[in-house]
Amino acid sequence: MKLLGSGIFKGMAVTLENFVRSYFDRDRKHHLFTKEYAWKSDAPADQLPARADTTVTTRSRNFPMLLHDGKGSEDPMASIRCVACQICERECPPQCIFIEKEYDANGKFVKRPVIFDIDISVCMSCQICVEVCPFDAIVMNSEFELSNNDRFNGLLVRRDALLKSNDYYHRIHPEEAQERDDRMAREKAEKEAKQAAADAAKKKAAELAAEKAAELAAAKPKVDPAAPTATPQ
Amino acid sequence: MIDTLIHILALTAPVAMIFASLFAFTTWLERKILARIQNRIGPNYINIPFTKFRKTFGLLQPAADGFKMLVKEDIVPHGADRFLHLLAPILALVPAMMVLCLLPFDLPFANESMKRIHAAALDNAVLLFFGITSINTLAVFMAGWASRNKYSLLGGMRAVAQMVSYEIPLVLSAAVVIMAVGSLSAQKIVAAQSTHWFIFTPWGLAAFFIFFIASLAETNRSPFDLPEAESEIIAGYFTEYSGFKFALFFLGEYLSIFAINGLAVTLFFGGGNGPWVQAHPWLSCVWFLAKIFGLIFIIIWLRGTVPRLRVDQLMAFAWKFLMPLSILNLFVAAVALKVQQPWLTWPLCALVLYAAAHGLSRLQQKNVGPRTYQYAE
Amino acid sequence: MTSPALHEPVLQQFPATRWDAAARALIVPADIARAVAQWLTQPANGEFDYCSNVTGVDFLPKEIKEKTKNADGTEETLTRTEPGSLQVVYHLYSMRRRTGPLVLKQVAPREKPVAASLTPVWRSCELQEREVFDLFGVRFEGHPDLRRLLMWDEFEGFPMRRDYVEPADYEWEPTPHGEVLEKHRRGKVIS
Amino acid sequence: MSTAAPIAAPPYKLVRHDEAEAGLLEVSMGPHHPSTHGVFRMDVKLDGETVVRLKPVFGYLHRNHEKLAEGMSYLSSMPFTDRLDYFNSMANNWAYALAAEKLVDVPVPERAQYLRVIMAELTRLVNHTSLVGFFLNDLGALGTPLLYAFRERERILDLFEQASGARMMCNYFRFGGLRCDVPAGWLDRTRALVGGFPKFLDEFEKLLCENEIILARTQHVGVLSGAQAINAGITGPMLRASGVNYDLRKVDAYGIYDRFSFRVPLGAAGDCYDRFMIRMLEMRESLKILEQALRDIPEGPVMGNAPRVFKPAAAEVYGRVESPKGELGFYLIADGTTKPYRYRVRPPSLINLTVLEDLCVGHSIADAVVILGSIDIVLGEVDR
Amino acid sequence: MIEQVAFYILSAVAVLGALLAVSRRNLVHGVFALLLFFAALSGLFVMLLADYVAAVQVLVYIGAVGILLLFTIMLTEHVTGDDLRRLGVRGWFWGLLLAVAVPAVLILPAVLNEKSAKAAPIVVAQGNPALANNATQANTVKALGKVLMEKYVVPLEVLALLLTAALIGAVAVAHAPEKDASGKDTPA
Repeated sequence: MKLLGSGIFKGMAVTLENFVRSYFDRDRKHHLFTKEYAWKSDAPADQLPARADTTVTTRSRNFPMLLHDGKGSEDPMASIRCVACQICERECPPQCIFIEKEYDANGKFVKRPVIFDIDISVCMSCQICVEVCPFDAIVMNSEFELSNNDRFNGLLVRRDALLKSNDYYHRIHPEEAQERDDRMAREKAEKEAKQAAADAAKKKAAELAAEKAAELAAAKPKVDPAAPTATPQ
Repeated sequence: MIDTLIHILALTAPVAMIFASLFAFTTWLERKILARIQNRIGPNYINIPFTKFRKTFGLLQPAADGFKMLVKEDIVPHGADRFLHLLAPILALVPAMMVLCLLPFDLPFANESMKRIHAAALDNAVLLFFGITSINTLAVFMAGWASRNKYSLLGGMRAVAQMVSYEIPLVLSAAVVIMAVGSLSAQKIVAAQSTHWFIFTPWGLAAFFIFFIASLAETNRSPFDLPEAESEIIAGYFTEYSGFKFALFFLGEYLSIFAINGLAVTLFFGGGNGPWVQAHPWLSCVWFLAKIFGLIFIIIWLRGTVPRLRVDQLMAFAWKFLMPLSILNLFVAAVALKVQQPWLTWPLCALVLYAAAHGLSRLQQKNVGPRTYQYAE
Repeated sequence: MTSPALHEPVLQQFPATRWDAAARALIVPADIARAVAQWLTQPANGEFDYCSNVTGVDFLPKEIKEKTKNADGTEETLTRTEPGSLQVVYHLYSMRRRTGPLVLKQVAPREKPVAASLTPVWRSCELQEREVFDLFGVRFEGHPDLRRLLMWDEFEGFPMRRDYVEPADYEWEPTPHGEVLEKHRRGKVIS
Repeated sequence: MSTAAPIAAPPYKLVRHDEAEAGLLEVSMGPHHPSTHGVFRMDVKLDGETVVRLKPVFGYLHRNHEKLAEGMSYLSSMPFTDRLDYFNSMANNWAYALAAEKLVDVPVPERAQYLRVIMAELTRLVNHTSLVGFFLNDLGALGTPLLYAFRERERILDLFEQASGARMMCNYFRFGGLRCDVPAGWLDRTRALVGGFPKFLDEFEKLLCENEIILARTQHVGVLSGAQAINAGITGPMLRASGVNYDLRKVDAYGIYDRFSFRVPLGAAGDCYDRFMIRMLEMRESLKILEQALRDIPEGPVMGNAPRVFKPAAAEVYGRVESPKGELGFYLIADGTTKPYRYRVRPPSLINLTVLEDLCVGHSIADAVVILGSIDIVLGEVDR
Repeated sequence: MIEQVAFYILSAVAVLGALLAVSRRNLVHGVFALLLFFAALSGLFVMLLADYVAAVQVLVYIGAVGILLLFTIMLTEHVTGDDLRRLGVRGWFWGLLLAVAVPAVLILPAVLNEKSAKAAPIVVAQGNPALANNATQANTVKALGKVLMEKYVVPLEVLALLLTAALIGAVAVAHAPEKDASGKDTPA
């Protein structure tokens, strides 16, 4: 003989409990859950908005950015990592990247992009370009206040706007940046090691050849008449 | 003659102003309470132009909404019946305003002649109250018909059917109190409740229960907000209204909520009397409003919890549950008033009413109940 | 994938069907397709009560160059064009016996493609066959309500065919992306 | 399990659609209707309030995802799978990765298998909580259950963001493993969430499951029999609500689902209430799987040694996964190049809509909205 | 003085409402004009200090009868009246005759009988205090209740029956004839 309407009263008890406890949930963990908007004006310049823990985490990706290794002061183009190999342009699913190579005075390809545009009205921040880039030149930024009122040119981000310094990358995605730098350092070390090994091998081969040549030169005056039959080892 | 006119004006103008400003406050209250029920904050930011000042606890939100409604374009659909489309919101608002003056809401600064006029007006207040609120049904139908839109026609027909069928339990449950007091005048009803309020008698409690549910249906609130069921027929009868006509509909709805809850307070919660009222009579105003806001909190609380009924269930609930219960309550109250020993009548009434309520609800939903589920590995 | 036992009984019962080993699918001619389907749903032979997936596949006509050694020993390349085809692929499962997919294929010519609709046997094919008709143009005989599913009814052409050319009035907005797209178009074929 | 009745006559009656309809009210619950869960239109013919005929209209969100995929490499169409059923991007990724891994058998490391199960079950929680919230919203409970559900969903989306970088469009699975490992402390946060979830489910059930109005509105509405469901290709919770025991996690036991012990709830009546309750009970089962997975997840690499350029040999493959909405299948035909020759997605939401008209005819328009809500469609997957 | 002005306004509104109710082609407009007439009538009752009857007039006529009229209109088919042909003007002679006869029957006795013609308006005009105080507010309801329940019980019940019969008849006449499967009109 269940009391009439007891289901509704039980439901109302739940909502009343939520209503009352929302006034006592100081650290807003459960009963008052809204995270207030992290106003950019509150955050210090060139820094993630102050309340980074709420809206933007250390791995959140919004739109791509190009990296350069230079310090803040000098011309970023000097140390840009991108070599305009156009792999990311081909692999980008929504086809929103456009690159034009830079050629110096007499037409030789300088390993740098003259134009590197990303149309952020088309880009869906899917991060495929970061994966396929062999030179770690492009990574994901987590800047989210990008809206502007010019639909045509405002949303086409040019190369200079995309360029960011590596230590800005360390600031927004610390462990990812660290991991990437370690990997690059490791690869460079391996390459040098390989290079060194190759130099050593070449040097050794050169010495060997020089030695053999010297030996050959020394042996030749003795058996001059029988020389034609000797075949070089 | 002229001074009576002035006195009438002095009586009605403050009531209208108080309740109109309370309307703004209630919209804010409703959004804040609903927000807190749903674990969120509710309106709290209003960017006041030219100042950096932002956090205002949302108190300016009703002002912002009102301004937005004023500025918004007022679209009338092509084939709509222009005159009726304009008349409907006015007809929704005017009865609600008129009815507010019938509440026994004695203003502190009233002098003798104003009190006499107020008493005269309140003579058969309850009957006038129901007479005038029935015009609201007309306005809803006019809105539904005039906007020449399938959804609003559906909403209009639903609203008319609902209001007509819930008026009967409303009137019958009020009749119980009128029978107990023996007069239609709000003044006498409030006076009769000076010692104990009617809510504390079993038949009074049952009458209040029926009155409250029927008043929810009358003002299209919470479980009965079928005419404006946004998930089925978008916004029901006021789909095609925008701009200030839409705001008028909302003002009309909130004022009718104040009015019908004001009547509930006079009938069951003893109008203006409460502790310390003899000491300073101006407190009766405060008590009256406090009780109304108590009921409004319950309405908002219900709105945040309970889903909506279907049209046929709504009709079945009115005709097969509320009306028989209110007629039975009439008889039980008559018996209880005849036999004066409270210790005998109260348990008996409570038992009879509860048994009838449970029987009727069992009768309606035979094979509906929570189920158990079996699992497969 | 298809356990070998599933398709053997069908081959014996319906000699007209043949087994395409490469794609591990059963090629069924259109005229007996519904009979095969009805037969397959019987509890005695496999009880495939659930048709999970209906797909259209478009194969363009291919030129195959074959090096044939004719009589006097000289090499001679013979170019034979294999006719293209529109295939409708059905993946059948049995929910009661939980047995794996049996893949049924109806091969139809590219010019006037016609296939037998299996909706009267499995209702799940209804919307999917409408989609194959909409995007590939295969007419299904016996389908209760053959209309375009995704495109609007006045749309001409069948977008998923490999030789489909976008109409000129394909409305795109002249966003900067538009310029980017145009430059790409000049440079390389996007297709 | 209800025995599938031998299907002699066609299991549904051929309805001629042009019988005399003079007095009927033709309403188009059009693409901008608040309760169609996206751009989905229903041409409804009403006799008073009861539905006489209901024709769904699709195609408003059709982007021809399959033609796009034929023009791009295998990896490039992975982010587009997030946008199929945008509530469960992880489940879509897994279905595509599973199918692609059948083309080129790449061994998936243990830790990646465990993380895949964890992500899939978290997505199932997200989908079922959101569905119950939207379902109650259609019934008219103004947002309260929806916002309680969204509170839990927010926590899970934060976990996704910390792991994959994006809340909804995760693009986290790769052929042969996952793109990157979860950050430190992520597993403890997940254990905390899974620990706190039953308390939320109890509160939800206390709020909803005995509510008389919900019982009256959803029981015996839109009844679907087991045989009709199987024949119409219905899969997922909607099928199990009609009493058919068919859950791909048990049938195919893909990934490492065979290592976890969990049960499959089955409904009896197959009406809207059963579909709603089955999803509530499935959430509890997912919690069990999550506890076991979080308990014994090993350390180790997350990405197998997949080839740098994914270029499978010519083959035909059909991989399917138990996504929260039903059987999500990928049919891939590879022709030896880096681009798939044919890329087909089996959309569970679209096929579950086959029976929409059969369920709605005879009910009122308010019930049609409730039935559509109980079927749980997402238009990204319906229109592809 | 105020009573006279109010009386003229109210009666003007009543006449306007009645005229509109008759002349409008759109049935819905007609019903709403009728309701305006009822409202003006209830205003006149208030003028006569019969506030109970005024309240009942609003409640019953506008609240219930008006709505029922609208319901019955909803069941008829040609409502907006813009597709109706002009209803022939053949019967104008009998219409004119009736229009003259009915007011004559109503007004003539009052005009011929001098005494009562003079007395009635004055009583209303002066707002006779005698009438005001002896009919104290409280017992108009009680008096009406007693009279209704004792003297006039039978006519009350008969009237109720008549009203329901009228409504059912209206629905039966206006209901669209059922169309059978082949589309022919079957007799309703």
